[in-house]
Amino acid sequence: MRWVNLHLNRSQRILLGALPIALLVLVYLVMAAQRHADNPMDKILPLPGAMVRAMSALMFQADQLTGQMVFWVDTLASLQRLGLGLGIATLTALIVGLVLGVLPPVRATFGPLVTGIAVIPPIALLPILFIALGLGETAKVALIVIGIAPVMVRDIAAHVAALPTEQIIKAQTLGASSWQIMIRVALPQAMPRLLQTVRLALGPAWVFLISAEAIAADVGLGYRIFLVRRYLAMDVIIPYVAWIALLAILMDVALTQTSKRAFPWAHGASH
Amino acid sequence: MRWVNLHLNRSQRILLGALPIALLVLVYLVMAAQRHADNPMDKILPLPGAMVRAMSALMFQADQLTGQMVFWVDTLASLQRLGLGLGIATLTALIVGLVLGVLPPVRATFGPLVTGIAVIPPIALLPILFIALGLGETAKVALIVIGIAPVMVRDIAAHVAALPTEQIIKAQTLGASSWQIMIRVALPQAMPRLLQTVRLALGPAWVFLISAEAIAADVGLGYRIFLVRRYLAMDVIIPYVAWIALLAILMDVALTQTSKRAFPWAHGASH
Amino acid sequence: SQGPDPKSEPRTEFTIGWSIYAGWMPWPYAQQSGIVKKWADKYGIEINLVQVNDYVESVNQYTAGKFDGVTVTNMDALTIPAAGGKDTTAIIIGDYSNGNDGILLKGANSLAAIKGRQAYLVELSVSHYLLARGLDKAGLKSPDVKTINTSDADIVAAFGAPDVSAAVAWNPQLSVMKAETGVNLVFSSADIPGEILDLMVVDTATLKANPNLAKALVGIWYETVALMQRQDAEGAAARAAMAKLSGATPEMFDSQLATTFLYADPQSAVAAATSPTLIETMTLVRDFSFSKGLFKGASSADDVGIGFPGGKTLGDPGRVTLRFDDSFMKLAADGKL
Amino acid sequence: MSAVATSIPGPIPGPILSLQNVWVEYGDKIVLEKVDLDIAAGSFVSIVGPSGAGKSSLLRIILGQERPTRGKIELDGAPLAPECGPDRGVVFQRYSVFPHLSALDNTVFGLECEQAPLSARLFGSAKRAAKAQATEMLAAVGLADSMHQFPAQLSGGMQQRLAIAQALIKRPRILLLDEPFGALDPGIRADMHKLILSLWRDYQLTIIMVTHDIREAFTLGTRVLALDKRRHDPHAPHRFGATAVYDIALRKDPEPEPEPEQTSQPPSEAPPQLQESA
Amino acid sequence: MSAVATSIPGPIPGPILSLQNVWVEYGDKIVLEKVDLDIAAGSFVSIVGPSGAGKSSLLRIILGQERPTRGKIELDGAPLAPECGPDRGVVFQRYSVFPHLSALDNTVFGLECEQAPLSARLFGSAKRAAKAQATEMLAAVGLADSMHQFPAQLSGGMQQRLAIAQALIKRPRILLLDEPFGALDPGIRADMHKLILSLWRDYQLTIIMVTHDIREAFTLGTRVLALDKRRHDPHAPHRFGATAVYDIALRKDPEPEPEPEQTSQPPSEAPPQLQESA
Ligand SMILES: Nc1ncnc2c1ncn2[C@@H]1O[C@H](COP(=O)(O)OP(=O)(O)OP(=O)(O)O)[C@@H](O)[C@H]1O
Ligand SMILES: Nc1ncnc2c1ncn2[C@@H]1O[C@H](COP(=O)(O)OP(=O)(O)OP(=O)(O)O)[C@@H](O)[C@H]1O
Ligand SMILES: [Mg+2]
Ligand SMILES: [Mg+2]
Repeated sequence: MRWVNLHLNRSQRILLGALPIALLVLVYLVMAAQRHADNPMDKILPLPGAMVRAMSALMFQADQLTGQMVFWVDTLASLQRLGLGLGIATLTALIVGLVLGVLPPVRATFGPLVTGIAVIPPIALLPILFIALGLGETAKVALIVIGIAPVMVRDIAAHVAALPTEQIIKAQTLGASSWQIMIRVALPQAMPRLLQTVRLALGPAWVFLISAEAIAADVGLGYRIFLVRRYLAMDVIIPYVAWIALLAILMDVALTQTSKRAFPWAHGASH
Repeated sequence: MRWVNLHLNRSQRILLGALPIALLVLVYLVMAAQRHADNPMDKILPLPGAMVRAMSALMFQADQLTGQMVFWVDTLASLQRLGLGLGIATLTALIVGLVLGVLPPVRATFGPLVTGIAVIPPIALLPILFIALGLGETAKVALIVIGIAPVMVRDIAAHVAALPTEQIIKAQTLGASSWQIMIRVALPQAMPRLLQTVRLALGPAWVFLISAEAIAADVGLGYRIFLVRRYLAMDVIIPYVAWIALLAILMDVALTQTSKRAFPWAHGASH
Repeated sequence: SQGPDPKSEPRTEFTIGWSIYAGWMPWPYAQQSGIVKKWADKYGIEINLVQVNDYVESVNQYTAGKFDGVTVTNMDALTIPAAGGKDTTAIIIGDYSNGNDGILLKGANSLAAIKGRQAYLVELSVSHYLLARGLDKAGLKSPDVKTINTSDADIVAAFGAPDVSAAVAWNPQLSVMKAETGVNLVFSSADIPGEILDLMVVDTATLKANPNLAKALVGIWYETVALMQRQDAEGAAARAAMAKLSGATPEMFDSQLATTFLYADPQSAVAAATSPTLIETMTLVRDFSFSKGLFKGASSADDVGIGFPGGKTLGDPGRVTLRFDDSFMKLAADGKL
Repeated sequence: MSAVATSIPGPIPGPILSLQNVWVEYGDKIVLEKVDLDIAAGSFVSIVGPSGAGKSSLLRIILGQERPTRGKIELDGAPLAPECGPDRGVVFQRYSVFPHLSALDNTVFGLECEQAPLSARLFGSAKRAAKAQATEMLAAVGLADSMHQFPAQLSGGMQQRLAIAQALIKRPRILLLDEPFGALDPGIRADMHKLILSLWRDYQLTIIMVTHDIREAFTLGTRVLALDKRRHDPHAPHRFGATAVYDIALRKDPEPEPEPEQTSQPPSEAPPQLQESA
Repeated sequence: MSAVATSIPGPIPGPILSLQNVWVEYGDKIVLEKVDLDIAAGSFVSIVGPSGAGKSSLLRIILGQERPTRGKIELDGAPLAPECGPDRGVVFQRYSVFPHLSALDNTVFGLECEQAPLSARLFGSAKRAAKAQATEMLAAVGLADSMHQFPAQLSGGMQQRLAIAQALIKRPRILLLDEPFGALDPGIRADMHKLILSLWRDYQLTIIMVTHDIREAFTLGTRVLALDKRRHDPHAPHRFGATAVYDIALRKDPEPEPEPEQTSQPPSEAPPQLQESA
């Protein structure tokens, strides 16, 4: 059977998907063990035991000063920022992307601006961001939004602009105005793409969140990572990163499922 | 006439596109003038004169020790890294994305891994990255690649997987093997999307380049920005960022044009 | 990368990491002006100086074994490599911060006013240490101030934000922040002289196997420092070049040097290394570090041992991982290089 | 524009649509050459012609989707706006319906746009009324059982019928049909013929229909137009375009038409397709 | 598999394709119900039936694109692999060609895949030969003038003809055609009939063709199959599927077939479509 036709069932997929990840973990363990054989104090590739110890302290023991369980407080703070940032970026992408994609004059006017914003690395202009937004939560959320929204806007705009001309023509013959085309033809068809775009933006969103928390923060997963980087505490960094990856993958799966449920027409096999 | 039908000609588009950017520049100038009226020594929003002075020193005066013009050396170094990073990422996206998109078993095996890599923020693992790859050019290029390639791979894979089933079936009835479907059906149709993906990745690529140069470099646009940031030399930072934006926009335009020239079938109005 | 300990074998090629700081700028200048090559040739070795823009990363890379030596402060030498089990020897005490680190407040003139404010600083760094010492001297306790970890690259811009009113920073950032209107320097390292030391450290095993590396480094250092101390055109040119390398103007660089106490001649450096105040300083530093949890998994501050010239130790003598070695500076003082 | 508003009793005099010296070119390929055409209000024009002659292109320019390279098009005596509106309905050759709407929603869409300019959605009784109307139309095209399915779940012919229902429910003044019944079996096709004729009569529609079925063209049309090339250069086939080589008016129910008039072409030069199939 | 290799002189005895108790369901909708069918090698089977009956679904399962929900399909006596290969060619109902290849490249594609397993591209004389063959095929479907255009630049009928050329050049043992000539004018359609019949005879192809043109079904086919529902529940229309209600064998040129046999259905119950158009 040709490989293109080899469609696997759920359990086969899970099994196969776990394989390379398990392999990677194994490679890590071997390398870590090797390094510890050379230098029992090695900090760079900590052994699982060290990670468990370090993490259980952060997860289950309250901090003396604040009385909080550091790990959960960090997670909550970061998820809040990420959620806000992703939410605002998604809404922006949908609205701006739709308008840019459907209306050529608006696209002509703001397309170049959006491109410009998309390619300007926001971390290079932090000083201006700070005087405009201060150093609080706003600035962190804004950094995420500025970091990911332009790419998302451009993606949605391109997707909407690529809708078959026939559909736009057809809608007009059915009496639809530009506005009606936007909300009834373009918007629903942009939704599955929007979810896909959010999925692709998850990685960058975490990057910007962590960057924002590295700049100035007193709580958050990124804060902790950059703080303990000072003494190369990889036994904290690696579990934190794994946790971030897990959270992100859960979001990814949730987005995929949502898309399949909510927009069956976009996923059904066509023929 | 409905706005959906208002297709503008080239010069109208350029005019309209320049408008908001000119407005933004104006707003900047007004705010800078205001701040300087309050505090003539203000460093955060420098006036154009100061920027021209600072930049001309970097652009036209050779460094005494090295005999190089800093600005151009920075540009060259950064472009080299960016080019390498983008090139490797693009190639990876094409090959891996194609294989993942066309062959379900491979997708099942490596899809989760790619998702995992895509959502892990590479800047959180910088110590490991630099330890594994050293502090030379490799690590910087690798950061760009790790930063952008997974998103690109996923985008291409999704695009290829969404090719109409009929095409894959048709190719098989014409005797194509999985391999032949990959190179003759999926590859050429992935190319326009690839260029679009590269366009969208330009912004993140610059972010990762600058992050890499901020940490370990002695030349480069990002290095310079982070070097002079210690002195809040916005008169250097803003022109540098503007220069980055200009370079990125030129690349963006070049990619769009390339796509239109090389893949007319993907851009021609269908009916 | 760490094979069966190549560090204990004699080698001819070495990599030293450095990062931008007023007291460390002689290193890249020495490289550019050929002083490094001159001394390396003399000892038949090769020395690559590698700039790392991010200070912490330079120390991390040293800890990870990518560098044979690195420029570092006494506190970070203790908390990063030494606490991580990497046996490290400080062969040069280059200077101490004599005002290069400071606490800044907006709209207040005394350190006591910091109470209840949020202080922006690089946590767990010498800034944090300086703040702790300042609070101590002002009779305040650490919960009186809430610290916000701020990256050193962004602290200048952060301090420009309206809602930020207290910060701890080092130069060159400090001088830029101080220049803003309404900003006061309320405490600085000049108030705790000799406690924040800037060092050149190398891997102890590498040092044992390759004493020539240390000799060359010490030779380079004192020749370059002597050059930059000269009050003539050549000295000015050297300082101007260093200024440029650090991204500053000559004036700014000179003002940074003014708050740096350089142990310009090896004699004074040896004296500093052998003085009992070094042990006192290191006691303060290690107690602070331990209290902040920087000695991972250690049950007491004594778990990380520190060795001093003349065989004196602080903490567990069986677990000495940070050593102050004055022998090479002495060679320079005696003109035996 | 509401369909009801245009249902003036009795035909409107004078040509509703007039093409004068219209040319359509793609690059250096001439597709339509010097097309002159007056279409009377209330007429049912069948267009036949070989594949690739430019029938769909002609519909596209009448629809306003594309502009002719040269020439003038007038609608009700005024130059045609280069955009399409609810006065002209269309069924494309390659059946295109909205993939994200169920068959019912696809059909209701036109009513919603008309009645709810802002939300483009109806509620309450208006919604029920619109749904009832759409359901009726879907039943008329034989899709009563598949109302709630998405287009991807419909067969080719069912999608085609959905596109017809979608266009008919608006009762546009001018209806452009590009091989609307091509994918339908003879039984359903006959039902469709009845449906379209009754709508045409009841609402005084003007219909322009492309078809490959000559019998259909003559049964339904009040006028049959054959598009083909007049001249042909075997070395540069793209240098000559098609035009109306035959134009036959037929007597039909709704209004008596003038005697069949023919273009200048003598019958012996009729395109072989016409002869073969008529 | 090469077309030349399969051109064994004389028909292959026994059914080339055999469907036994085949059901096709989408969710709880039954489309095909208990289809039993033996198709002899070298036969030309026309399938007719109302829109939505399941004709395309039947072709899809024979093609291997989809699996039947129940039942067995055998090809040459062996269970059909659930994937399609070069032994079965297809022209889809909704003409699908590769949008990124010119008409010529679309046609050459099948030859390239066969002759260059690794690069899927031909060079030198092999390329010239393949191009010549493709050009000939394109000329046969009347696309000689449009060889270098992309599908998006072709009219609907031209794309359809391109799809036909693409499938025919491979001379597959079994050729599945889903309304292949629906978008063509009568003249070109007649040419296509001649072309397909000559290929069918010369290469002993087995052809299964869905059509809505009853005359076409009888002119071309050696056997006409009518798909429709036997039972109909007005309250749950999806609970019964279609099956072969008529199966008429015709005497034809290439090989004498047995007497026309009919299924158990009495003629009076024939679907109205059949009666109306035959
Ligand atoms: N994915 C699907 N989900 C649900 N129902 C489907 C799906 N695909 C096809 N159907 C249903 O199966 C039935 C048969 O479809 P098919 O395309 O085989 O019809 P057909 O005989 O080819 O009709 P036509 O002549 O109109 O092309 C239709 O009623 C259709 O609604
Ligand atoms: N975008 C385009 N670029 C170049 N040529 C085009 C383009 N669109 C259409 N054509 C050409 O215009 C001619 C007429 O096309 P059109 O679709 O109008 O034909 P048609 O009469 O509708 O044919 P059919 O009966 O096959 O649908 C064709 O020869 C086609 O190749
Ligand atoms: Mg057409
Ligand atoms: Mg069908």
